[in-house]
Amino acid sequence: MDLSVNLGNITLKNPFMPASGTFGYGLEFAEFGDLSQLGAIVTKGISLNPKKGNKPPRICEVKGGMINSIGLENVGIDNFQEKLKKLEDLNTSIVCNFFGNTFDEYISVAEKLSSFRRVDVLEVNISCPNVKEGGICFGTDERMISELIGEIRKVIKKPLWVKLTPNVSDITKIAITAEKAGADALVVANTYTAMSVDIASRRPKIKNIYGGMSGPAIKPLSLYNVFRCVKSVSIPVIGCGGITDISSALEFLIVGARAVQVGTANFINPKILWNLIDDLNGYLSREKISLMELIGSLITE
Amino acid sequence: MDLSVNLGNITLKNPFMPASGTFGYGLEFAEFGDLSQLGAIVTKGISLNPKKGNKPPRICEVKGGMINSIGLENVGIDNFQEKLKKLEDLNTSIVCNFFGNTFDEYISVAEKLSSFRRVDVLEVNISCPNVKEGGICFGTDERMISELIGEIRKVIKKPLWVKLTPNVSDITKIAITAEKAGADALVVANTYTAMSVDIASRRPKIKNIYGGMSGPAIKPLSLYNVFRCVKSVSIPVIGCGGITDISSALEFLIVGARAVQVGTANFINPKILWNLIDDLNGYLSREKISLMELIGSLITE
Amino acid sequence: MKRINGKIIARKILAKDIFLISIELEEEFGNFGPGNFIMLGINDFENILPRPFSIYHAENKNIRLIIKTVGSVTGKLLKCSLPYEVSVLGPLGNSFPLIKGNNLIISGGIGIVPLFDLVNRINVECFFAGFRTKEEIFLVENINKISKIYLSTDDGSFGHKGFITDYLEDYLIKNRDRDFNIFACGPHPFLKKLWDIGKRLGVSSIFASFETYMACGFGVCLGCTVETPKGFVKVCKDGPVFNLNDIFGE
Amino acid sequence: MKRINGKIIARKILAKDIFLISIELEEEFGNFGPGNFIMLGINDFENILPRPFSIYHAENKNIRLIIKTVGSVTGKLLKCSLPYEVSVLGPLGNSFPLIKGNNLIISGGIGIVPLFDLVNRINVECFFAGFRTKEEIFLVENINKISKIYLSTDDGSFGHKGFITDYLEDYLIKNRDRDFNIFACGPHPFLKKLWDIGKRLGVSSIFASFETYMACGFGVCLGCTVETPKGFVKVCKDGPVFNLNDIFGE
Ligand SMILES: Cc1cc2nc3c(=O)[nH]c(=O)nc-3n(C[C@H](O)[C@H](O)[C@H](O)COP(=O)(O)OP(=O)(O)OC[C@H]3O[C@@H](n4cnc5c(N)ncnc54)[C@H](O)[C@@H]3O)c2cc1C
Ligand SMILES: Cc1cc2nc3c(=O)[nH]c(=O)nc-3n(C[C@H](O)[C@H](O)[C@H](O)COP(=O)(O)OP(=O)(O)OC[C@H]3O[C@@H](n4cnc5c(N)ncnc54)[C@H](O)[C@@H]3O)c2cc1C
Ligand SMILES: Cc1cc2nc3c(=O)[nH]c(=O)nc-3n(C[C@H](O)[C@H](O)[C@H](O)COP(=O)(O)O)c2cc1C
Ligand SMILES: Cc1cc2nc3c(=O)[nH]c(=O)nc-3n(C[C@H](O)[C@H](O)[C@H](O)COP(=O)(O)O)c2cc1C
Ligand code: FES
Ligand code: FES
Repeated sequence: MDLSVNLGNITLKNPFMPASGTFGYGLEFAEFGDLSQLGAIVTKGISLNPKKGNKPPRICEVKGGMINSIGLENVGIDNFQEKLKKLEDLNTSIVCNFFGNTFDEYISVAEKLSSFRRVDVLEVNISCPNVKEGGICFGTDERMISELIGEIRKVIKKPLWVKLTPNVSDITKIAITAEKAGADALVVANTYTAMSVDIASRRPKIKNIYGGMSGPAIKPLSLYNVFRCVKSVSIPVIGCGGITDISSALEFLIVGARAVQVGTANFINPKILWNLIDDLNGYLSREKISLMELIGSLITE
Repeated sequence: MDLSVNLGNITLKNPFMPASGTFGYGLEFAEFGDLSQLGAIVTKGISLNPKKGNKPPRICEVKGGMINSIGLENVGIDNFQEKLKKLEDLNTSIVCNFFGNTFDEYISVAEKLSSFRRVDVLEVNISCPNVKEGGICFGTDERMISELIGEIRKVIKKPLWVKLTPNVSDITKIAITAEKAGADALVVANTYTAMSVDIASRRPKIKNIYGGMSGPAIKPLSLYNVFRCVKSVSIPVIGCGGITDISSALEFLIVGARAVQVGTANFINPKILWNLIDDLNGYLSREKISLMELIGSLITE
Repeated sequence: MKRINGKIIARKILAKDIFLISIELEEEFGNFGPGNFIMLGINDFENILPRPFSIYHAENKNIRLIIKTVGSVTGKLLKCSLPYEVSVLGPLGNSFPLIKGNNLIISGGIGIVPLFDLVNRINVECFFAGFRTKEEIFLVENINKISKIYLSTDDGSFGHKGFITDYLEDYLIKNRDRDFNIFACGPHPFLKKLWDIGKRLGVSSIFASFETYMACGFGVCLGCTVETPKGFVKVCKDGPVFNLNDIFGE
Repeated sequence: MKRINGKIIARKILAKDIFLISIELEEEFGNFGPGNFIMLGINDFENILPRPFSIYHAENKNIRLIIKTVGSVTGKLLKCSLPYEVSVLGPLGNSFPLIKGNNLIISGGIGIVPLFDLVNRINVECFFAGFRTKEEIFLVENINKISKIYLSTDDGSFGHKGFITDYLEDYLIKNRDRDFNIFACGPHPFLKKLWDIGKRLGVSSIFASFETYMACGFGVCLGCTVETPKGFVKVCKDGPVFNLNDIFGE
């Protein structure tokens, strides 16, 4: 079965890749399967300087999902360059998720990242507060997105994916703004802001009080966001949120996602991405349909 | 144990009431317990004229929750007046949830409802599209909310609760706007827009394509919204979203909700509201703490 | 209508994907009519909503259901280790009218369950039971003891070959001079076909039990609505038994 | 590190809220060191994340864990009907160093589990095991056979009365002229107390196994971080065994 998918200016060997922050820098999963078989590898969000992240506890489980407030801990772009070397021989695309604390930092990271030969795609995480503009989240403000994506577009030549936050009134406005500003594809979506309280101690389970919720419980929310974005833009949309098995992945493809990212499910079953490739193959041959026919095949009449 | 809670201009005998649309017009639940024991009864959303609602299928289950697109089917205000008569002898507060398709309709329903002696509180559902203004949801637009709540406030004397939609970028802005316009309390929050696809038929499981998601899966999202609203306004906040047991109800009270509404859980266990009253009594006596001490007792230091 | 906790204490496979479960309740279930159903809840966070099932048998603190595995909850009921905790809400809905006359019953597949008890309560001239294939046949032996039964499978692997609606049609044609009441349950297209036959041959009343997805089962969620020419009806409260005329008629 | 499916085939109550489970795996588990742990996954949508547990025993296709019921998953493991499907990811983390010298072991409550295997692998002078009360004591008989053991309960219902850390302190004071390695596992305040004692009496090294909430167990989620004077460390990958000096030292 041909599982390859075209995402504008890049073609992946199949539609399955990890979601940033749930797959380390890639190599940690080499024990579970051949990394070269994946559609792509998406690395942990990188910033200019190493970032310590938030104080623990940083994670907690909720029914059907988890909340995390890692605080974007990462090794910084220089150490990242070292890690990239170990991915040299992999025969799959490498997508680098990145972010900045300020407008300028975003641009610097983008420039530097795009200069690394092994980086195939830049995925910009815009769910971060703009430290210079009163901490408003970049991803909720159309003007900031437009300027940010426009400027990044100017300094890089590689494919640019924009990862949207779902915590907005109308995600299609953000999607259209990102498309106009030069995004090559959209990743829909990041986590949902959430909270959980430990009854016994009467404290938030997360030190930072709140965090981002992910996992199967949020799937119907992200699926709707993907559905709406697919209808609003003409660039490819990559679905993300709560995928744990082939049937949830199929839902995203049917509503029109060209590829999907799997996050939290990597913790539940580190072999999940390889299982999904097998299961999609099985599904397509059983149903006698090609992947291209399946994508966007939702019947709404 | 004293379970009574003061919600500004009304005091309820305990903090537990159903969420609108999940308790019929009240009487349907009389077989499961004494309705007079509940903190309040909240009725199905009422509009000026009877409303047929959306085409079936209108509901589907998702993991940890359900999606509904009932389309606000209701008997209309005149038939509702008949139904109210049957609630005459109940010794509990009656909260009437209502909505309109236009600004003027909202005002007319509010006026009429407030003239019914048996109605104690008006709860306005602002998660509806404004038919006259291009279908934008009232609840996502600060100007519309300000005008709408301000005008309703003028025509009614009874307590006015505003039920917020969580599908916005910043719920505190909406909360503050509603408070300023004259809301006596806020209900946080309504359902989360969501979608589910039947893989076999490649159709949305709901005829209307999307609907509102409710149930335990969304609890961490609503809890965070309640937490933020409590911090932003000084009127009481009533928590709603995913409560299914005493521990989830306690989470809402601890973050500062003065009372809670229980929706989907009424379908899982129609006795849930009575169980919660018993369980809260048990909890407070075991922990030797009063309800007033418990509410808002979250430690974040 | 009561909500009673209980546990599944026994399970027996009856046919392919079809099994009987016996639930021990904490309280007496009480009386019910043929066609009444219950909402069965499992304490499972993945499937939070209870599911509607016809009452196959209920006596004192025991209730029995016959279930076909079609999805998530029915799959779990087939595989769970016993005893398995459940909740039962019921009896719900209306039931088949217990009327006199020339009564015929017709069922498609699992639709035989709500009709089974009817043979004990009204005079039945003949029971038409259709199945897809031999492996899926169940319950007919018990009916055989009480009523005349006419059996078909789509593939002819047992009984007569073909659709059971066709055999009913033959019967009606042969007995054109007589008037019949028909009691039915089966998939939606099956009921539609019945309605067409009944209309063509002038059958005075066809009562059929309908299936939809439900959340509450007792009229409060407005989720189980089906559209009829006369407007929306709630399957859980106005039904599940309807006169086909009220559903498909103009 | 491998991920292997398996099923719990036996369960035995050892003490109040404490039980042993025996898991039959589809593949061989392989070698492990004392202190290594596994992530145990249950196929339950309510609790999607696997949970960390020390390896009590593993041989061929069998692995045994000793579990204390404290919350949702541990509660389900206690009550589930067997066989019960699970997944095992491991062995994970580092392990206690197998060194020579005057080795003492000290455990608080369930903390005895990761230390148990150590008595088979290094020379142990004495095993100090503390419990809250008589009903919660387990495993000590097995240790008794191999090593000298010193037992206390907080309420004196069995063994010596008081905190086990105090008895260890007495022992260290009595043997002030000798140098010890201490191996420990217990709740956070217990480990803090040990660190204070060790510092006061100049113990050269205390190795302790730590507990935190984990999502992945192998270093990719960055969720299991704890703060130390030298920065954040990942309990799953840098630990779970740390030299207390690296956690509490300046
Ligand atoms: C009054 C009544 C009596 C019944 N009596 C019996 C009986 O005696 N025995 C029996 O076996 N069954 C009976 N049923 C049917 C039974 O309720 C269903 O088979 C059961 O609810 C299926 O549950 P499940 O979790 O296994 O399936 P699910 O997993 O919930 O669903 C099965 C399939 O339907 C799809 N689906 C789910 N929701 C929707 C929706 N809203 N719209 C469209 N498609 C959807 C799913 O995607 C899936 O493919 C009765 C139903 C009614 C209404
Ligand atoms: C390396 C290692 C080895 C271990 N070995 C063993 C062993 O051999 N035997 C054993 O019994 N246990 C062992 N544990 C502990 C075990 O992992 C926990 O007891 C288990 O994960 C609890 O799961 P649960 O679902 O039952 O509890 P949960 O229901 O998840 O939680 C229990 C309590 O903790 C609270 N809580 C949950 N998340 C957080 C958070 N992020 N911050 C603060 N509070 C929170 C909950 O509110 C609840 O009150 C080990 C832990 C580690 C890290
Ligand atoms: C522990 C953890 C860390 C994450 N880190 C990042 C990150 O660095 N950058 C980013 O864009 N998204 C990050 N995410 C979000 C995921 O990439 C993904 O968008 C989200 O988890 C929803 O998908 P899921 O439901 O499949 O997990 C993180 C998620 C988790 C659970
Ligand atoms: C079937 C159904 C019908 C509903 N109808 C209404 C309604 O008429 N008006 C309203 O304000 N909210 C309505 N809601 C939303 C609930 O009142 C509640 O806000 C939501 O379900 C979240 O709470 P829960 O998770 O406890 O169900 C409805 C919800 C459901 C499930
Ligand atoms: S199932 Fe709720 S109204 Fe019929
Ligand atoms: S548990 Fe994921 S990094 Fe340690």
